[in-house]
Amino acid sequence: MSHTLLTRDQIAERAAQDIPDGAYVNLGIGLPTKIAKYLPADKDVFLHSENGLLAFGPPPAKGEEDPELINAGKEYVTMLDGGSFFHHGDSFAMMRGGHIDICVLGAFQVAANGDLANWSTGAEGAIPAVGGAMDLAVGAKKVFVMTNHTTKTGEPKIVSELTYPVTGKNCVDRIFTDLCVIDVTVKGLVVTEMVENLSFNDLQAVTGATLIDATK
Amino acid sequence: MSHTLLTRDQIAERAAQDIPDGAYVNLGIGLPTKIAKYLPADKDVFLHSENGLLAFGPPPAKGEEDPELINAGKEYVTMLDGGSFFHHGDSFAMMRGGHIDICVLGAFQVAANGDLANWSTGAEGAIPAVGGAMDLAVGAKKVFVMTNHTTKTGEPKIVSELTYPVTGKNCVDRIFTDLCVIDVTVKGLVVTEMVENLSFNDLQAVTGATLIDATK
Amino acid sequence: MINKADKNITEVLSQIKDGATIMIGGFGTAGQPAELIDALIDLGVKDLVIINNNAGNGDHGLAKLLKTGAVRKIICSFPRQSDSWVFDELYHAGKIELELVPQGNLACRIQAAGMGLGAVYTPTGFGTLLAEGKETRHIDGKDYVLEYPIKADFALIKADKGDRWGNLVYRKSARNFGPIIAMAADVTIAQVSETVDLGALDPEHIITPGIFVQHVVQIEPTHSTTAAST
Amino acid sequence: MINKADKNITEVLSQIKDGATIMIGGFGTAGQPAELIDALIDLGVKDLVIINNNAGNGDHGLAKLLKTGAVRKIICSFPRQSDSWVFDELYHAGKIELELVPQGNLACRIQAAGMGLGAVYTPTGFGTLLAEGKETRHIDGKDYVLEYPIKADFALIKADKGDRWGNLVYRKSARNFGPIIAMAADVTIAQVSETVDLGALDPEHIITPGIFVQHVVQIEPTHSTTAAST
Repeated sequence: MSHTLLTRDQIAERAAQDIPDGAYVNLGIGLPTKIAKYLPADKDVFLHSENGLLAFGPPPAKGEEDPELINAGKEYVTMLDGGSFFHHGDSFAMMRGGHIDICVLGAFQVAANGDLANWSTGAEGAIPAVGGAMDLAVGAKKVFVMTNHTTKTGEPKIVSELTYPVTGKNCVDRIFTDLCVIDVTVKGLVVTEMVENLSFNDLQAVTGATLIDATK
Repeated sequence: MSHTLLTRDQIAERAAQDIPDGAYVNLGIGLPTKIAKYLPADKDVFLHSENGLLAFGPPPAKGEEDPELINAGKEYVTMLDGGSFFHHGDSFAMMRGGHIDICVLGAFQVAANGDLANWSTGAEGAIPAVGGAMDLAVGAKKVFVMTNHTTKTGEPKIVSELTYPVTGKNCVDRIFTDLCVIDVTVKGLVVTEMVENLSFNDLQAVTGATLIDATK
Repeated sequence: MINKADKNITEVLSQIKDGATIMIGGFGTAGQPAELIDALIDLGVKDLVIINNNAGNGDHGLAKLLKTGAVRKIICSFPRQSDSWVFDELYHAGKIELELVPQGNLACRIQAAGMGLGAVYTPTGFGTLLAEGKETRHIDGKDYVLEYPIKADFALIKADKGDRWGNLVYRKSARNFGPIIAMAADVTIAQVSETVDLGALDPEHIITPGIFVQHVVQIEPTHSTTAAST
Repeated sequence: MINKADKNITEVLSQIKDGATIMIGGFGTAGQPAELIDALIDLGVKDLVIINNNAGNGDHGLAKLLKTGAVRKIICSFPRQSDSWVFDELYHAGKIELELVPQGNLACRIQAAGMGLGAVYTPTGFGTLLAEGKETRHIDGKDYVLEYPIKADFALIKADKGDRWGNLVYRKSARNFGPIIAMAADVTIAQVSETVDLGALDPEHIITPGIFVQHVVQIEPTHSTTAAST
């Protein structure tokens, strides 16, 4: 039997399970944003946005959008009771100062030592843009990465060394892909879960760095 | 005819004349505090206090004192309409960041180059205390000093070089004493005003640094 | 008597000259002082250096200013957006200089200027292309990059309410860079949706004390003010 | 469900152990968390390092803590006051270590810790005894001293109101060091005069967002609450 890839929503749902009650969390733009809808209602998880929001809530009802109430992805949001507004200085103090428990970022590549590349492919002539990625990479207590295991063309995104420009060094703690969950440890990349019917050898074959099997 | 020394209130009154409409001003603990009562009512002068007040007003009526509304001298104050509260970080950003137009400080000694000593006499066994003096000395746009011209024992307080520990280097702009007003300039100490019936030679005789007469 | 709200937008902006360095508030369009930017465009000054988180959206506000060719250089963290076509074209044509700064370092360097610091060691960007050639230091087990303050001649910001002493409150996520750039510029000009009497703003709620603001200009609000805030 | 206000003062303080570094809010007695300090005294821990602007007033609060001999070292800007006899005696007897820091550098080093900076160049204190032996640098025409962050294991602060997520508002000049030490400590414990429902504090008015606060303890107010503030 062949294995099935997790959908983007399923990766988000899996990642959501590792976010504990009371965590202060920054969900990066794009894929990680999906995690919000899988956070259980009985948990108080505090979502932080770079542009000065803590404890923001789901999108507003149609017609209730406020152009001055947006998240870092420039999507309309709402505020929960107990939420707060603050300026960019305080917002990045939260991030850089180690007050955010978990940030979840997308990735172009993750290296075996936890180096992350997610801000630039280094392509000639491309306009560079970095936003808050480098601050989250160095500042959050734990950095989770959420990504497809390989690129659209089948190239490994988990590699022995980055070939793309680095966002943060030795910063990634855990990787959630459409194939598995990997802990980045001092011993190396430890696979703790795999999708059903996937063999460790097959997983290793689509990975650019040596994996350690801890699924049994 | 012999000259008359200005009283402490008269020095304060004279210094108050050099504070323009719209100035943000920090009045140091002690003698400078007296300036507040000589600020003309038709001017908006914004008094700042290190402990997080801007545009505070006169002392409250008896019985209205609030232990949580005090200035840096730990005296009860009131707030004017348009005043604001902020934390110590922002308060010292105002001071150190060059946002305070004028601070008025007391002095043990002022040197010919504008060095100020006002935090420690260096006496053996004395408990050192500095507060915000060093921040005001380096951070305010203009530093005024208000002091008696000599010590109680007749020693000059305006000297060629400090013998007491320095608070801030080259920081003093203008000195108001019970005998005269002195501008600290690149050329030296320039006397712009003297009390009546005081000769420049007599003033020089009680001063420990060379003065330049600009009173005529 | 000080009234920082006594001049019209044209009078206030006329002090901005060619070559000025200008911080502009806003994250995307939230908090962007669109009317002040329009008046700046009308002024026709050139050779500007602009500091903003982004490099303009669509064809309005900051993007419109860029399009006039008035901007020599932009310092920002995130110029590339789905609707940043104006900047994209200028950049590819070599008509604008870009200094890319990680967003937290941008905030922190602006704060350093406002606080009067000479420089700061920040962990953000260490080992990356954006720290290339910069001084670094290992402190207490961690690596840092030395970054210098970013100051400006002017800050243009959007606040919700202001009084004649320049005290300001903001609205929701439009606050973003406003309070910190107000502290880092020689002259801060705030557009507000409402000018209120002195004392109408609770001293506990004032976000930017008037000491950081030189001019207040009232603009008719265009946003939906569903939730009033003081 | 997170409730940071669900423990009593003794339970909350029992996590403080011998040798802890503790920041204590307050400027003089305004904003000093007297009840938390009393509970700390009851706990009987020793060998503490205390960070506060002053070194105690009279015989209560911080002065009382010093008197028990529990404090090994104090980091402050203004220990010498007309009513600081407890500290004066300990200092002259060589029973307490003093690190004197200019008040703005104290604030700024606390902020550096909260912001995650490695060090800052500050102009304050340059050329003075308090910068002796410290690294200096000439930057853009001005002299600066290199100063390192001050962090703490605990911050004890006094706020006016708090909610179960740890959001805080302060009262008048009792705010002082509260918001910045809350950001610089691993565990911040706030005593409040009133615990309010989630949502009762306007998100625009919250001074310390709950992310910086781990525990909220309600204490009956002793000050005159003539002016209510939210």
